[in-house]
Amino acid sequence: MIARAAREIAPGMVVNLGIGLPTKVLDHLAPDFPVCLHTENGLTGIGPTLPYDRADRNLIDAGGAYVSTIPGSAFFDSATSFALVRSGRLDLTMLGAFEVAQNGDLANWKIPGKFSPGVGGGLELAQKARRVVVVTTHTDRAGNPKLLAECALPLTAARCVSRIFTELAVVDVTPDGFALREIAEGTSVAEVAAATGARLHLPADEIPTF
Amino acid sequence: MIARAAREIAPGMVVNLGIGLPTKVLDHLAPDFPVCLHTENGLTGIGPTLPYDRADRNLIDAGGAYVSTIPGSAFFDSATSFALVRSGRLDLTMLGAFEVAQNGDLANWKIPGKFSPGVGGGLELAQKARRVVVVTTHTDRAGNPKLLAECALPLTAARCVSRIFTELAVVDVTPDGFALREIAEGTSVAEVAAATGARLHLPADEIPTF
Amino acid sequence: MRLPDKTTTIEAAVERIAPGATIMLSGFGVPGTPFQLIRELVRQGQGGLTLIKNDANETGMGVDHLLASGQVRRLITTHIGLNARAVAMMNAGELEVEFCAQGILAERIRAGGAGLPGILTDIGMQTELAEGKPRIEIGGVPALVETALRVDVALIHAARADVFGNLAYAATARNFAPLMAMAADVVIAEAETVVPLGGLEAEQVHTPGPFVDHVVALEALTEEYGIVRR
Amino acid sequence: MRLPDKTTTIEAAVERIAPGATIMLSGFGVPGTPFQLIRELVRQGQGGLTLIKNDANETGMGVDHLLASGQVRRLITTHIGLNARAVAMMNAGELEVEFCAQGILAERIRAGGAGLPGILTDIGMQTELAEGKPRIEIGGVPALVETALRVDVALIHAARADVFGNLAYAATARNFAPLMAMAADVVIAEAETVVPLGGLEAEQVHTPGPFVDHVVALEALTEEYGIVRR
Repeated sequence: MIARAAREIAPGMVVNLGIGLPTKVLDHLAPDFPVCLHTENGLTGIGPTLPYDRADRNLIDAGGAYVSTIPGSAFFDSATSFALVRSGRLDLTMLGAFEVAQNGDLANWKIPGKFSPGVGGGLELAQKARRVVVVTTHTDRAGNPKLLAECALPLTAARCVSRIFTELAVVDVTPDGFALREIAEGTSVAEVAAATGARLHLPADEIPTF
Repeated sequence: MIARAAREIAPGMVVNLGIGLPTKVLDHLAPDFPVCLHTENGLTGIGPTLPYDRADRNLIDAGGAYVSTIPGSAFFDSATSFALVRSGRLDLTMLGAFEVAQNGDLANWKIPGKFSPGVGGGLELAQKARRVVVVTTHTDRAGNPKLLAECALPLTAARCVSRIFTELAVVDVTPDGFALREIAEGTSVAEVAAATGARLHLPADEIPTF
Repeated sequence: MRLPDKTTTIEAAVERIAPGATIMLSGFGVPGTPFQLIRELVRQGQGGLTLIKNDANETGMGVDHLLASGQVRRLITTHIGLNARAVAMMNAGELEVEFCAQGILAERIRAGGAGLPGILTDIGMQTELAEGKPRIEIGGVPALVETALRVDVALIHAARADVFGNLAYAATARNFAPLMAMAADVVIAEAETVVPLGGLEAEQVHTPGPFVDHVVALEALTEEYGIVRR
Repeated sequence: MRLPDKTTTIEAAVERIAPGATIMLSGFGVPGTPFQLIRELVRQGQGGLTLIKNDANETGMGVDHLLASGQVRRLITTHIGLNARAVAMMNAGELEVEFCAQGILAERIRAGGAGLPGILTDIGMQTELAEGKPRIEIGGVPALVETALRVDVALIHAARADVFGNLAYAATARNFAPLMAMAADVVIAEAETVVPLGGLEAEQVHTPGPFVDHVVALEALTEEYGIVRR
């Protein structure tokens, strides 16, 4: 799933990888792939993650990982960082999710009564990146679907998600709802449909695998 | 008048000197006087004006004069420059004037039908500096008073001027209107009053000269 | 002309903070957090504080000391997920927490620093964070009105300062510092290195000196400033 | 990961400008004005333009060439007092001019660059510049609503650029450049020196590369960039 999600990044893009699963996409980008990674705490041109003994105490990403710079990196303040996001200079963001609705609504910041550590920068990433894709497990730990007819949890942003990468499938959000685009090798359409909490449109042709 | 106006600057102040007469105040500050001069095109810590053959083509003040830096100068963009002005970090500005009213209204940017080159940065200086003083001739070229009961010209800012320095006098704007504070050596109170277009309150004691 | 010297001791600087003050603190996680100024504020003990900071640091670090000592009444922040005490105090009603989208927090602070009364934005309009906030139309499109944030005191960590208060930040330790350093009536900067006038190049200053009131030189960095192993 | 190269020729960059485009131009007087980009725009001849620039330069320089060639329909600016042609064209009704307080022009541009629809301010509220502008109350205090400015193209002069579009400005040539370089759909930077990736230090970048679309290396500076004797 992570390797497949990494192929979503086109050459030349400016990309923000959210905390959690999306961060792992970094490991699947070739060293000379032309891309600019952005972290909302104030850096464009993120380089490889460093081990503790080589880390710079002043150089982290938004998830707190010790990262590095590459030739052409730039540092800036938090206002400039989100100016970049809100003004349309962020081509793509990959985010985690608690729930995604078939209209593209995303919930990924709060579970009332259980988990409400705050919203961080995710709200603006979700609402303003030119393209928002979700990288998530297809179901939660209890086995409940995360792809739903509508979100029950408080929204992060409405109608923002274009595509979802899970361990089972690649699913697009279309005007008609969820559409299955690709399926993981060894997975059946029935399994994906069963793990999805809303109607899943199937392609007319054979479904590619990843 | 210029030398007297220069004494208005207290040690440690951040000061903006407007284009024209106020700029000349610079020449009356001692080399080691502790003051930070600001120019709205993006510099704090203005140093001496330079002759053309020693000028830096990229280093001007808002009036277009070739200036220099001093140890501790900083450059910044136009938004930051006016953030400094609007957020109360500018202790004092000295501005020119077409008209000043006895309530402190200032008109110094437009003469309808004759002169309307634009407002520049003067409007924010007048409205937001902690203290606004005017350095001007007491009358215009035709001999008409510039200190008036009320302004006829379009305002730059209302009720902003605290004090006026002219070649004849130092006049304060008080809740009761203009008050004569000091008088130029060799000038009579009657001359000042005659050149002033509004009631001029006189001090009870002897009037100091400058 | 010469520029005045604003260096002082950490004790004298932090004594400018009154009980009940509103305070901004720079930093995103460890980088940029003014740990020494926070320690001194804990030592002096001013209570009833309202803090504005991106996060609540981690348990046992930075802002957490102020929470543990009971000096904080209210926190305006974006995310406190790494501080279990902050979450527990919030859930127990012992700490009032206002969450704000990170970039909107940055803009509200910047507006306070720019002498603007608020900002207009469409961020979070479709979420519960917009509840109760006024809306206007601009060019026929709805926008939220969010108030500017301006406080009594900003506590700022800088990599380098000159004695006039020009500041420069290291790497991602910059984050909220240049914004907060504009948005307080009293700005106190602690700096890892304090240089004489002329020691910072005019083009490389991140916060111009006129915004800063007091400069405190850090003698040595405590372990809080270091690499955090998780 | 490596960062992409955005260098191009001045001809190809300026060809991105369509007739009738809205264009921001950096500069305050001579410092920061993109004279070569302006020259190429005069050569290519796109007309019906709306320009946003602090000033109109001086007669015979910079923006004045675009006024002389009749390419400009409208100008949003703060002050045109050094350009007699601009004043004459305005008075003759040949050029539509909108004046804006300088810091408010800066903030309106910044808002456009920050993805905000407008700003709230009390500047000019007591003057004729506020006429016709909407007012709201914020915290019981009246404020003007001023719309954000965002344009099709920004033409920026930088002292140094790397090939990815990170920009650094010299001295007071910075002025409006970092703001305008955020506020356009297409940002074209001319640079006195273009360096390879890594040639600008990450902490000393004034405009981060992601905001910039095209980088043009200036071969030599024309006399317009020099000291002006008056």
